[in-house]
Amino acid sequence: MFGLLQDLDLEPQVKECHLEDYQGAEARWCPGCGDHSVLSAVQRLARDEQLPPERTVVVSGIGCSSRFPHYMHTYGFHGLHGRAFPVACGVRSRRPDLHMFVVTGDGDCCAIGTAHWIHAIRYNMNFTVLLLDNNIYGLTKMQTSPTTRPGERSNTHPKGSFFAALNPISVTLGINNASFVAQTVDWNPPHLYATIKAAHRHQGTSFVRVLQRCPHFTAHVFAPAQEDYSRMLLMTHPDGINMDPAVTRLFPNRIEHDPSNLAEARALADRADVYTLGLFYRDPEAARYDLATAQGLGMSSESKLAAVEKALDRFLV
Amino acid sequence: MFGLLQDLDLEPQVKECHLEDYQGAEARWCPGCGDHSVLSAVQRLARDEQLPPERTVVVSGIGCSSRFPHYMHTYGFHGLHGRAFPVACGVRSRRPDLHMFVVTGDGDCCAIGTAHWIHAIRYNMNFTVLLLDNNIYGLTKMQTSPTTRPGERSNTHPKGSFFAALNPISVTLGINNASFVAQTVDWNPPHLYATIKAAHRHQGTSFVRVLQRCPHFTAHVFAPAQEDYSRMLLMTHPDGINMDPAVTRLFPNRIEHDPSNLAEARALADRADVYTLGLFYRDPEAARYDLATAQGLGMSSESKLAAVEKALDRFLV
Amino acid sequence: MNASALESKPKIRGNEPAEVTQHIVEIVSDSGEGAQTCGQMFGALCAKSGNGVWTVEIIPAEIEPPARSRAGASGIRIRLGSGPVTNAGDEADVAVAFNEQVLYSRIDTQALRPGTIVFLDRTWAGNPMDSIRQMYAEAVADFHTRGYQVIEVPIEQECRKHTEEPRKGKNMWVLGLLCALYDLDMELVRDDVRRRFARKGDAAVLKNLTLLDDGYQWTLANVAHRFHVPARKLDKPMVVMNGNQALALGVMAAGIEVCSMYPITPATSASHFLASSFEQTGGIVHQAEDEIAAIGFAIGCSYAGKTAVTITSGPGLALKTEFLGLAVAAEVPLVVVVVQRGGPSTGLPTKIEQGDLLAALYASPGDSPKIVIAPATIEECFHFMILARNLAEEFRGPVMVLTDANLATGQQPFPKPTPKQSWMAPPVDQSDWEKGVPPFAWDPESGLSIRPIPGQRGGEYVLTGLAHDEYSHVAYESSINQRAMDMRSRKLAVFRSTLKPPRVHGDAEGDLLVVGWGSTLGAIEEAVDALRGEGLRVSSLHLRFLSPMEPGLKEIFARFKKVMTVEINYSDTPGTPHLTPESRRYSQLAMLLRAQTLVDVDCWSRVPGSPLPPAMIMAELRRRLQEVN
Amino acid sequence: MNASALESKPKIRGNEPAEVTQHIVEIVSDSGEGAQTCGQMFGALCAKSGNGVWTVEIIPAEIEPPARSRAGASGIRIRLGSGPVTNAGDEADVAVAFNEQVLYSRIDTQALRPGTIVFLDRTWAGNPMDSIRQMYAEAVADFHTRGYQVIEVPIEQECRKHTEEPRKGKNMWVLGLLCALYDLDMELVRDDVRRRFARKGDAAVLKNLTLLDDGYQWTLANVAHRFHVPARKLDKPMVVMNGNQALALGVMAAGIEVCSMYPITPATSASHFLASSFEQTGGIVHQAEDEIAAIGFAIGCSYAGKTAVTITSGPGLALKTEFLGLAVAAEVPLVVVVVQRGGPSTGLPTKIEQGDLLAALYASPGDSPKIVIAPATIEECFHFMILARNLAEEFRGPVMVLTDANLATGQQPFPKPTPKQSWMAPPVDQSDWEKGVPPFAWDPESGLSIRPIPGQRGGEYVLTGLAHDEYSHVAYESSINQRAMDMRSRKLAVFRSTLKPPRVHGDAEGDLLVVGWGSTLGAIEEAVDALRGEGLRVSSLHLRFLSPMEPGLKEIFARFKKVMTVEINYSDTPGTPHLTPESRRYSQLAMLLRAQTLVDVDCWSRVPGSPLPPAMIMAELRRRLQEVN
Ligand SMILES: Cc1ncc(C[n+]2csc(CCOP(=O)(O)OP(=O)(O)O)c2C)c(N)n1
Ligand SMILES: Cc1ncc(C[n+]2csc(CCOP(=O)(O)OP(=O)(O)O)c2C)c(N)n1
Ligand code: SF4
Ligand code: SF4
Ligand SMILES: [Mg+2]
Ligand SMILES: [Mg+2]
Repeated sequence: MFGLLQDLDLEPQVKECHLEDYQGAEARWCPGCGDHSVLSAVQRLARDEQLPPERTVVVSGIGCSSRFPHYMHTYGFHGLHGRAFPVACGVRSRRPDLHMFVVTGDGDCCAIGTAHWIHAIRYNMNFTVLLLDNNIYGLTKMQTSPTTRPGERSNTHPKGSFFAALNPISVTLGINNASFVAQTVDWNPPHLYATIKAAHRHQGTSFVRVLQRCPHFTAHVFAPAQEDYSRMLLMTHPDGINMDPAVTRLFPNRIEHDPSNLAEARALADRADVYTLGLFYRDPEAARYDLATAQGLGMSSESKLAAVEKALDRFLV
Repeated sequence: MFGLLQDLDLEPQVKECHLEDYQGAEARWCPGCGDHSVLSAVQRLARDEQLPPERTVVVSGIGCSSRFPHYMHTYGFHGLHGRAFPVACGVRSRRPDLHMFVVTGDGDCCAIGTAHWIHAIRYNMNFTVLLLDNNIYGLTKMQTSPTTRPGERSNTHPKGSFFAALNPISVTLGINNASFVAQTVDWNPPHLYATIKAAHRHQGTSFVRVLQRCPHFTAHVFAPAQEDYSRMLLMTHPDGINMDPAVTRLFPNRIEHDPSNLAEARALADRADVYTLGLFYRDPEAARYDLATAQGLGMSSESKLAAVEKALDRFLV
Repeated sequence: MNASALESKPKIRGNEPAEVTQHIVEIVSDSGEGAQTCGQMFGALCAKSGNGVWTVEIIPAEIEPPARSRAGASGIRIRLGSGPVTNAGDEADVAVAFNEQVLYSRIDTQALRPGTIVFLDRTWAGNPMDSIRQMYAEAVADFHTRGYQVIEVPIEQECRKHTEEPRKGKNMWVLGLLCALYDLDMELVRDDVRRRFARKGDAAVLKNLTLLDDGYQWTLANVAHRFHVPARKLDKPMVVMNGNQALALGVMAAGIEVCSMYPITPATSASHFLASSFEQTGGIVHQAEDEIAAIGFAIGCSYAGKTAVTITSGPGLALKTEFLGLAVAAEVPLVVVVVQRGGPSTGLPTKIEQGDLLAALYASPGDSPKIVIAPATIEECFHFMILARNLAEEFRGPVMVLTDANLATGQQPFPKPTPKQSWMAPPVDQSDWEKGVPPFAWDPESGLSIRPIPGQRGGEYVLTGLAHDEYSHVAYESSINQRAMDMRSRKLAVFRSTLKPPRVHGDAEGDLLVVGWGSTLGAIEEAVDALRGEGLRVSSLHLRFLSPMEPGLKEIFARFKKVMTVEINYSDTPGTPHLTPESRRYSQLAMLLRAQTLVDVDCWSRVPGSPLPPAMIMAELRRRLQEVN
Repeated sequence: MNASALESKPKIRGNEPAEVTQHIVEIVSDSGEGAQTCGQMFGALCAKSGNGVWTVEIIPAEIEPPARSRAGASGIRIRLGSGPVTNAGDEADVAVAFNEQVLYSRIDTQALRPGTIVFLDRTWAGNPMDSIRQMYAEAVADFHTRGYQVIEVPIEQECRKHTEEPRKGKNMWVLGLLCALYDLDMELVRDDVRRRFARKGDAAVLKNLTLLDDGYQWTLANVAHRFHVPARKLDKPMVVMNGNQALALGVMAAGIEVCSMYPITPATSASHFLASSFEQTGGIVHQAEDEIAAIGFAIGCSYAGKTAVTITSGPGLALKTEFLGLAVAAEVPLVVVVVQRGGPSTGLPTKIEQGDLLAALYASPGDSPKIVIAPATIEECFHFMILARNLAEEFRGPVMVLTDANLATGQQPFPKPTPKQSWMAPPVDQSDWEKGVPPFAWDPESGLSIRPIPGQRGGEYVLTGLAHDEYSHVAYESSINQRAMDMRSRKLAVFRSTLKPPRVHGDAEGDLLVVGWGSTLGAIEEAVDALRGEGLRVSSLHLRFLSPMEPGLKEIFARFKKVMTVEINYSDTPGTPHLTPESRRYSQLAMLLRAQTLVDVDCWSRVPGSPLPPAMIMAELRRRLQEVN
């Protein structure tokens, strides 16, 4: 199919893949960094779904979180700060056959990458976005990020951040054609896994914000929620994120939320008193740009040649 | 105040300004272009509010709409495509004394300018934003813009735009710290004027989307609403946009909407059946970054000098 | 002379046409009056009958400028020749103006000369408004004093006989006028009109034919002038198009599947063409949210195996700088087209300049060696796209193609290319990746390597913009950095070793060698030929490859007393205040040549926003030649 | 030799210290063990006692690298001298390592030599884990074979006597060790410790003093080595800081009120400093959403009358390209600092390179003449900021200041500057604008003009990036474009005419002239001086002004048989495959000098990601000198 060397393309993928088959270089994040748990969740998912490593691509920007692809044994693109989305869209545009993940940080996505984030949501091309949000610029050593809470100190705002924190969920819910918007935390592996799995299964752009601990710079930010689950609100629904009821019961605060209810999703996203986890919104009907960009794939070079001839003829004098 | 030559600064502004005093070069937009009516609305407002031309600055990007500053006889900054916001924020940061307008287009603001738009809304610095939205790239001759309706033909999408149109209002309403969000049309001068006036009076970033006719490229888009007022829905409220009741009565569809009600604002913004006009949302309490950036203005150079000395002393061996 | 006067005279049909080897015609009108269509048709017809042709459009700055305004002039220039025509030439021999004001805009840009035959719609003379009648009268008088041969023509009156909306008909009538003036085969013309208006219905066809014939007849009856530009028989089928269409077709012929762009003048029309034609070859146009996303998207495609093209102009190039650096560092094949316009900054968006050469070479921080090529003709715009994709994949990196507004909008006939399989991109390799071969298996001799493509089993690697070793692993050890940079730079040396020294136009030695690049080829060679005709010892040389440069320049330069470049970009003019020979800022190519050859390469460059006419170049070269001798 | 052995010997206090004119000490530990604080204090103390000092930090690539890992080495190098010390020098004379693995990272980067005295914490020898004990033992053996003088020291054991968390105490103990080794005045040291830990309470002070003294006493008792680096009396008060702190203080001293930035290594620390200190001079730091917004914000400030500064590094510079072009075209005063790091692309984010010179000059499409200057010392980082704001306003345009990671992180004492009123920005002029004076009243001789500032009555104008006339009106007439470009370029010629020819270090004539720019000054001059000491005829010249360049270069070059640049950026190495003299890609300054002077300027440049040590430069210069003779 689509201009790949036919014979080889059809060859079946025989051997079964184990966790090690998805493990790349040794992860060099700080001990206790939430990125570690996201990495293992994705590796487990890849194993469970038996994603062929050679047909799996992880695209990222620049940041601690964006080192992610190096630690996967798949194809990866560790690109420019803020620019993971355009690259991912380009990869996807002519490669419907690949499994794709985009890993980005709160600075990478919500500051320098804002325009691409907003428009990627519109394009709704098929890949899973993991926004690893530690409320800080980690790699550059602790500067305020758009999601930093007001009053939080950083090296660029030693007296505390001035701004209201940008809420990536509510912004995303304001964009037409958003098709999958969820939030989870790195410190509850089952929910993390279940969310990423649902995101991967969804056809279109799945936007997952992972609240991620940065023990090195922002340990105090998420520690309370980690220690006291009553600081989190779990959204439950048959069409939402489904996991082991035992885990669900760990969350004292739960709310039934139908992911097709946009107004309620927005209200829940705005809740400042708790971290709301689960699936805010899903629209399976949202138009997928990658279906349009795939047009013409596999056209034989003979017919292309003929078409060029015809196009040229239109200019004959 | 703030390091201006004192004596001259305090000199009172004597002469009264007339419309002509705000008119710059002859406007070179197409006949019937909606930009003309926005221009005269702003000029009238400047006259009515007696804004000193030398203390008024209009900042724009690039596009037909962004030619706006050239046609005002005030200070102006006709900058780069998509970059009006950062420049405006910079101007405002140390000049609380100026009256400021930002004029941008749907491509300028919602495509290449997206990141700056989103963050300018967060910063909530004091100026009025006029998004002249003609649903098309005008100056470059008819390419799809983010607000182009799906199916609309353009030179880059001859078969019609693929995407769901981005809704600048609903996106803006998803941003924390938004403080004034309104929508009006170029073809109803009273409402246009009333909206811009309310925006100018508001302290903070007033985001006004003006549905703007482009007779040259998209005449058919807004013509129906212009001819049939029932295609518009007027939001009314004492805290909203107030104008002559006679004009209000021109709109058969009206709805009472309290601009402090965010959830309802979002629902109204999503209405696809009508163009909703008026004030969606206002939050006078939203934090204003320009109050923070003004810190230290007017410090005497003597005390600065002393401070530099002290700072250097910290490094004495 | 006054046409009404003429009419009284006995009809003056059939007097012998004056034979000319080349002629320049301009048609100017308010925008929306179709002067351009008229001119395109006329140009195409001349090309069909075997003439060399160059047409270039005259575009107003505004979208819908006020009628009868200078800045509003919209039109076209057609230059005809017996031989090939390579540029728009000097002043016009004939001008047709739909009103007197638009003609002034041409006068302002020195497009006319004493003696130019001016056909002016005299309908304005009878306009109800005094002011207009007066403006018209004054203008006519002025034109006479300027020495133009003014022929007042009742264009609109005549058209009214056949249509209620003459604004839409005048251009056909004028086409008739031109056909008579240059005695074209009317049957050819009628066929063309029939073809063009067929889908608009018979009524439309008929109306336009009538207007055409009326203009033709009127001219035969009332105009003494008659010209003939001898043509040579066409041995092969010819196509006529502008440079943007040519490069868009080149993209298709190269088997490229994705054009990722953001609109910007004067590059956009190439994407417009692709947007409507690309699907015929299975390609897509992606209009991104900005130029950064546009190149990022293209790089994504290339990484995934489909080398993509991104097309832009100066301000867009500025925004692609960072991603270009990544493409160099991570060796991603990519084709980047820059249709140059007037700079710096927003500059002159619709006008020509050759000001982005240094930016193309040096914009990205750090060392980023890349291939930069520049077509010099519209035909080359087509072929260089095929070359570009090939080089991008062969040398595993970005290839920049520099054209400009002159090539983008100029039209020229050239032999129809015959597309080949070999031009097309090969299918994406999805075979298993050879065990043990790293993703950057640099050949130490050439720096070349083959890249794994997602889908290739065993080729899994992580592309990165960080300094990396051949496994694409982040370099913690510094020597790796030197090695990787050596490898990337070496690719240019290798490519250069495959290039031939450029051909010298004229004698291989002499007093003066003129070096150019890009769209100035035609004008420079025309000027050089003219001077050589006078026996002056001047030659020229035109570079297509700017990074790396074609070899042998130093030896070639050594055979001339003086070497200079002619470019459409900025350089300090010697003798201006505070300027010392050492502090002079040279034009962009001159600077590069000086650094590379250490030859004292001089330059003459200007930034008028328009092509440099041959005569102007001639005058300057003559001055320099005097200096030499 | 083995410390435990020593202990048995009779105490060896008070033996005469060996006098040395300069010495290099390195302290390496796992990150978080405070080696840097220790080194900073030691360096400051030496500076206080009148020694020349250069300290540079050793920073791991990761935020929290694993303990006892090579890539995780965190530390500092301190070079002491009797005279001024201008660079980090060659191999270390003394190294203190908190574990053997981190020392290997220094060995990997050739920081040690046979004979280097290595103080190694021997606590690991008693570690419960066999593997660790074994690694330690193997390493010690290896160190001996490498010829280091290994002294095993019970650092941690000793510290345990006084604290439960030796990780936090070792560095004070080691400070004591160094004080003994270099017989510093312990009273000075104790005062410093007291001052530093005062706010942590008496207990903390006491603990650290104890650790300090213990380290001091232990060393006197057990280490035979004793060094003395003679110092000269300080005639004026000295400050010690790194280049980023210096330029941040320069920003404050220049009266700049706004620093608009986006975080990027290695530039960010300058903004960190401003973020905490700027309000003392009424300034603000704006952290923008990206680099484009950062420069846009700065340009907005400048337009409104407050010339702002934006600080970045390579990838950020790439994004500022378009706005830089606008600042040039619309003549907006602006200070742009680029703290260079390894490129291209993301490259080597924490490492030094001088690779952005050409990007600074040529990144913006079209012709964009701007002033580019480069401080060569940490002291100049301070003063050039004052110069930069002045030039930006005087010449009405952007001024770029290029520093690099070496200056940014290196620390050096220099005489404390005495801030002056005249350094400060004047208050914003808000007086009425003179009637009839256009916003760009270019003086034809100089291209200079004064800009109206919002608030000035009668000065209303619209700034635009489109080609414009002196009224800032959009140019529809092309000749205007040439004029405006002339005016902007002329400003550089005028500025250049105010510059003096650069000073030649060494004789004004000779066999070889070495040209450099930026942070390489110290190393180059040290190498040159050493060679001159051997009687070789070599001199050097260092450029601070890169656009326009300082005058008189051609004459200066003419007095040397050979001219070459030494730079930390990429150039092709002669003799590598496929390379011809003509196709060689020169280092960035060399390329500019060749174009400007037509002198065959050679170059030697490398991209190791670290400063070029004097010895390495010496070796290369010696090679070139042989070629000459
Ligand atoms: C163009 C550009 N600007 C700035 C940087 C420096 N930089 C690298 S990562 C980063 C931010 C990282 O924060 P985030 O995206 O939240 O990722 P985290 O490290 O927190 O996971 C910045 C500013 C860069 N590499 N490129
Ligand atoms: C960096 C850059 N990219 C592209 C352009 C070309 N350009 C000029 S205006 C414009 C879009 C105009 O559309 P819009 O913002 O909607 O304004 P309108 O003309 O419709 O009022 C574009 C793409 C440019 N000037 N600069
Ligand atoms: S700094 Fe924070 S985000 Fe970065 S690796 Fe360490 S813990 Fe993780
Ligand atoms: S093209 Fe459209 S937007 Fe532009 S001036 Fe004309 S009518 Fe207005
Ligand atoms: Mg982060
Ligand atoms: Mg628009």
